[in-house]
Amino acid sequence: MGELAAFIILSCVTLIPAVVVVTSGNIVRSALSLVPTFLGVTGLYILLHAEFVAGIQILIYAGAITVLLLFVIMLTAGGTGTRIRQVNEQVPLGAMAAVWLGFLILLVIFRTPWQSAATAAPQYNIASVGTAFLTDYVLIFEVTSLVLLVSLIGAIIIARREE
Amino acid sequence: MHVGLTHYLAVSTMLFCIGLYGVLTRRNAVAILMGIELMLNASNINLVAFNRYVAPGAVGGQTFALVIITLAACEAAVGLALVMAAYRSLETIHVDEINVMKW
Amino acid sequence: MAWLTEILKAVLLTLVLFTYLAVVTAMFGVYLERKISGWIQARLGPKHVGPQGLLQTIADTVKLLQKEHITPRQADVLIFNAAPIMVAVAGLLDWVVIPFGRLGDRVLVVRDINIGVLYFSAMASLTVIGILAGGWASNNKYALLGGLRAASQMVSYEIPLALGILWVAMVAGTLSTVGIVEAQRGLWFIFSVPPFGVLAAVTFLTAATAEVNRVPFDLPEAESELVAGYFAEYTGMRFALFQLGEYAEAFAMAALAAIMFLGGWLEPNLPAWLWLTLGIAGVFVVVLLVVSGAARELILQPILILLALSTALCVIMFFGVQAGRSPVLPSPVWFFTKMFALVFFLIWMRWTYPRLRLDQLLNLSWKVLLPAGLLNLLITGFLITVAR
Amino acid sequence: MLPYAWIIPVLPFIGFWWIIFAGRRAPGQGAYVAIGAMIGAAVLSVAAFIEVLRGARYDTSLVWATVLNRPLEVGFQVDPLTSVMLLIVTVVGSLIFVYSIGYMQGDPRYPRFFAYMSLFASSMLLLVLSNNFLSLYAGWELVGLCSYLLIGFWFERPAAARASMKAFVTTRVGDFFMFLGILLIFVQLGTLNFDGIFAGVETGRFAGGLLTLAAVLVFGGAVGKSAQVPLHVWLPDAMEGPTPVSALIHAATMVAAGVYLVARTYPLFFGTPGHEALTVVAYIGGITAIMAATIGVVQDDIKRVMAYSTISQLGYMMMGLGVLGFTAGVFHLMTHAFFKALLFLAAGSVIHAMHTNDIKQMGGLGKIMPYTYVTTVIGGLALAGIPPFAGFWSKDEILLEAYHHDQVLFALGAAGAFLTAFYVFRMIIYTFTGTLRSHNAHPHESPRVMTVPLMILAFFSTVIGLVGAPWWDNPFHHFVRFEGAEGAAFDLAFALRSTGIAALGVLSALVVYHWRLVSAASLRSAFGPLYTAVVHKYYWDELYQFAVIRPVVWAARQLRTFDVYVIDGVVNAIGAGFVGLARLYRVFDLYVVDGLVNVVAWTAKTTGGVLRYVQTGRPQNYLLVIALGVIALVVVGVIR
Repeated sequence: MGELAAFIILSCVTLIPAVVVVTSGNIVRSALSLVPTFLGVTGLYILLHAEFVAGIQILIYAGAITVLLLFVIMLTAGGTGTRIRQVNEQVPLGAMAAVWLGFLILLVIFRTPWQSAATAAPQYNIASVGTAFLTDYVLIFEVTSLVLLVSLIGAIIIARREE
Repeated sequence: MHVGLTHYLAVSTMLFCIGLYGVLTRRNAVAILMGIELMLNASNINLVAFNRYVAPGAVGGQTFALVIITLAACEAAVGLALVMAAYRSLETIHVDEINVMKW
Repeated sequence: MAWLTEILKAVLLTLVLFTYLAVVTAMFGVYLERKISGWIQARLGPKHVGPQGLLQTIADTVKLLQKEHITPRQADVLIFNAAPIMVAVAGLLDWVVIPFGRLGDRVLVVRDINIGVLYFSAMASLTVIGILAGGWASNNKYALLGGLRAASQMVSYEIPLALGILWVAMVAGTLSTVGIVEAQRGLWFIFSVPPFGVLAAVTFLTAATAEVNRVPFDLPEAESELVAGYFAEYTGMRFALFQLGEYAEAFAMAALAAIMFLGGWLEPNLPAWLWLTLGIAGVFVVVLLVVSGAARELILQPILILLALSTALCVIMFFGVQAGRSPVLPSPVWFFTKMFALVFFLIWMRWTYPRLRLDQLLNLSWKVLLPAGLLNLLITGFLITVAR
Repeated sequence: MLPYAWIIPVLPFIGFWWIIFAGRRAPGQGAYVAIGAMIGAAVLSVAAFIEVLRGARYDTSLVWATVLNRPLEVGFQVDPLTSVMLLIVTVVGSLIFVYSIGYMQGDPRYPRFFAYMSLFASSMLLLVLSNNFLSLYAGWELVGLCSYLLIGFWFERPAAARASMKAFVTTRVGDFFMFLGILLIFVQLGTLNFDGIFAGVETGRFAGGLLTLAAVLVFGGAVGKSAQVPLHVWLPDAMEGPTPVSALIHAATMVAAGVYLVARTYPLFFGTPGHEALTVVAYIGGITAIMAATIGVVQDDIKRVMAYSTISQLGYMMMGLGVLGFTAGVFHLMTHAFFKALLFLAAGSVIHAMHTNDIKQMGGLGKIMPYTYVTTVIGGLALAGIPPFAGFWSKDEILLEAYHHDQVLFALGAAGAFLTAFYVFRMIIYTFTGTLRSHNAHPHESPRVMTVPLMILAFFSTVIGLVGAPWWDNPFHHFVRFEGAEGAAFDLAFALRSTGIAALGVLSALVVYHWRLVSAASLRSAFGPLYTAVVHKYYWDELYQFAVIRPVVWAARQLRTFDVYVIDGVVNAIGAGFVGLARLYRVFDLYVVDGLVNVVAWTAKTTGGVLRYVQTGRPQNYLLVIALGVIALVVVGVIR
């Protein structure tokens, strides 16, 4: 019961600001509306007992990416871009596509019989995640770190004002 | 009734579609990035939810969620760097005005 | 109805925390700040409102509460109003994982979640959003500059901060704050794996100081350059909320430092003779000061007071250890002692050092703290693995 | 070096192009180039002359084109006549070029002057060298062009412009006849090479009236060029050109080209039955000589005096040729070239000093410009025919030939000789003796660069006649000769008589104008009607005005009206018709052709517009398509 309430609240906290994000005419507002969305997602993770992912989610998304977005918005003209038209001409088509896709996927989801395993909430601890990273998924881990490095260097090279 | 897998899937679907809508309709490149972030979050919810309900024992889902978060960070960094570069050279970050390559 | 009790508990604890924050950290913190700055600058500081000006901050708060809320023209009102709340709430949420001590067998902590320190740094990183939003929404170039500075500074200093936390987590083998404290029963982490403990502590403290925008890293609110930076346009209670969030953040950092490196609420288990020697030395110095009449020197009074306090502490400890009871004092005392010592240290730094330039700031973060922290991690991890 | 004689005309030709393109940047603003080329040509000519003296001859041709499957040849030859002409042209030309440096000093078109002069020299040399009518005609027309350009050199003066046009048109009339003659010869003999023609004439393939006609037609060209009656009117006006031009072209060389032509084609005339063509030549010459002399007596313009004297001298040459005195004519041509050039240059020097042409305003210049005075007197004596100066030998010979051939012509010649001596000394006395009559003139001796050529020419005018003197067995006669037309032997008594005639002329001039024993006015009244006729140049210009120009203008007017109303009418009618057609076609064009084109374009446009959506450069469109595709896939999946 309480779980359901929390789930509903968190879903609203997630989805309503998300709508604001994609519809607001003020780019800064939509960027700031990302924060509650991410926090709501974090809450969902916590409901799913994935605390570590939740922490990382806040740290990376709310703490880093949002700040980065705001930063770029303010460094570019978007910082004052409240007057500019923010949507292009394919709004109706896009809306239709999104709605239909959502509808169909939901249809598929609800028609699919999920064999859901043990409902007993498992206790994940960070150690197991780390172990998984360094044993089963070590390759993925390494590749990801490599990608991270590459993107770091690339971002610096691209954004750097060449004299 | 208690919360099941489908609930999470539904939420993630909606989030995904919202993000898709944003990606399809926004002119501002940064806004498009936001939409992409939303979609990635939706996928993360899926992963973690599947991990929780389908394979409670393993942590593969969370692992992949973490990997995706990392990649999202990379994507944001590179994308925003590109946006900055484009803005510096074209004075705009609206993707429908960045059309130098069309003619 | 378990979830109902949960919610009630949450509300209650929030109230408690908030009052604690408002009264202790903000008000007392401001009072301390002004007093100590006064002493350092050979002034008296607040003196008239209440005994030794203790009620000064309350009076200020009342004044702030009465003040009008000015919203600049063409400011984004919603964001403008939301920003201080975000900052304050972030500062408030930091305290969720801070254990104050233990009574009997239960720890005085709001929640002991298994990702405590991670959660802490995540919450700390939330503050920057509020600051950036406020700086932008003020529609004021100084505020915007302050916000941008704050953003860059915080984003770049989160990494050394996280490195310091990681070091502790690695040594302790857990992320939960309670676990960390428990892991220091034998030896405080600042002394473990010498000298890397000290190095980690220094890294963490520096990063923390930068994270809470205090001197020498207070570029975002540099009064002389940006007339108070991102909250230049805020008045009244919103201004107070910013201050509150800032002080809460600062105190939380001090508290976390105390927990991670100084053993939190644990009391130092030193032999009695050492306590005695320390106490005698303290008494000797105090007597010397009084006899030499230097006590009348204004500048020496804080030192005198501190000496007296610590001497008293030592004496109490001596008798307690003699009496053979352990712990001698309730653990919160120790926690607050350590925390306020660190707070004093922060304030002391603030009124001692000049401000850095922005490039120096970023260089320090990326070229000194980051490599230092990484090496620290590597070597320490190697040593631990070898020792095992 | 005779095979290389073609270099002689080429040198001044190169000089011409060099000056035209380099302009004032050429050495000496073009003067040195022209003089260098000319002197080079002179040296080559001397060499050629010497070789010819040694008895060498040269003649070559190459096929230039084939007309009516008859080869049309061009080429050059070197024989005594040619070499003499080369010598005259190059030597006199060089001297005049040098003189021009001083005379044309400071002229705005200084380089162009030398360019034209070089072109003239080269074309004159081409004329002289050519061994056939074709290239000769080319050179002929080229010298005509140069004379036109140089007479109108100061085209700012309307008089000069008009004079140049007059000269060109008048000579063109003669050239027209000449061209007809050449065509006739070509049709008859199928060749234009002189040798071929002469052979044809000797073998009699070409004889009778047609031959006479051809000869007379060719002589028409000579009449035009050499200003013989009735086409002499252009030469006096040609004096509007710069004096060196008058000296070179209108005294020494070009006008002599007519005489040269007759001499060159002498067999043509000689072969005519009873030499009738030569008779025509002789009479034309005689009439020209006496008439020009009479006009010369009353002229006050110093250069016009010279011009008429030139005309009359040319008449003498023609007469000499006509009376079978081939050598005499050519001899007089040579001597005349020298002393007439001398006189012209002297006159130019006087004009240079006085800035006027009117001898009535001059006087007493003898003391001021002694070199000019002395040289002029020498030239005058040569012209008058006083031994031992050049003119005496040649003119005496002509008179002798005339005496032996036809008494009438001799009478004309004798009178002409008397008048020549009279008017030349009248001019000299007016110019150089007495006192200066003009008050606003400040005369001065001309610079060395002008006086030195004068002295050289004076020297030549003194001694050149001796090559035709009876001593040393009369070398010139053995050099330039024509079988069948050998000159009569020298006759001392006759020589004394002709000298007497000349001396009488000089004496009477002194009597009338120097000692003033008889006043000019009384003479005028004595010859009343004749005087008026003479003053009006026998009304030649008026005659042409009435007989040619007026009718031509009238005809032109009529033709213009015809043109305007008939031809233009027709043209406009045709134009209107076509405009109408075009209107019709325009409709077709507009609705059919353009229609098709537009249809094609429209199709391309619409298809392009449709296909454009396949590749808008916008990622979001692509993403939308992807999303729709996913939807489609999901639909398919759901349905199945």
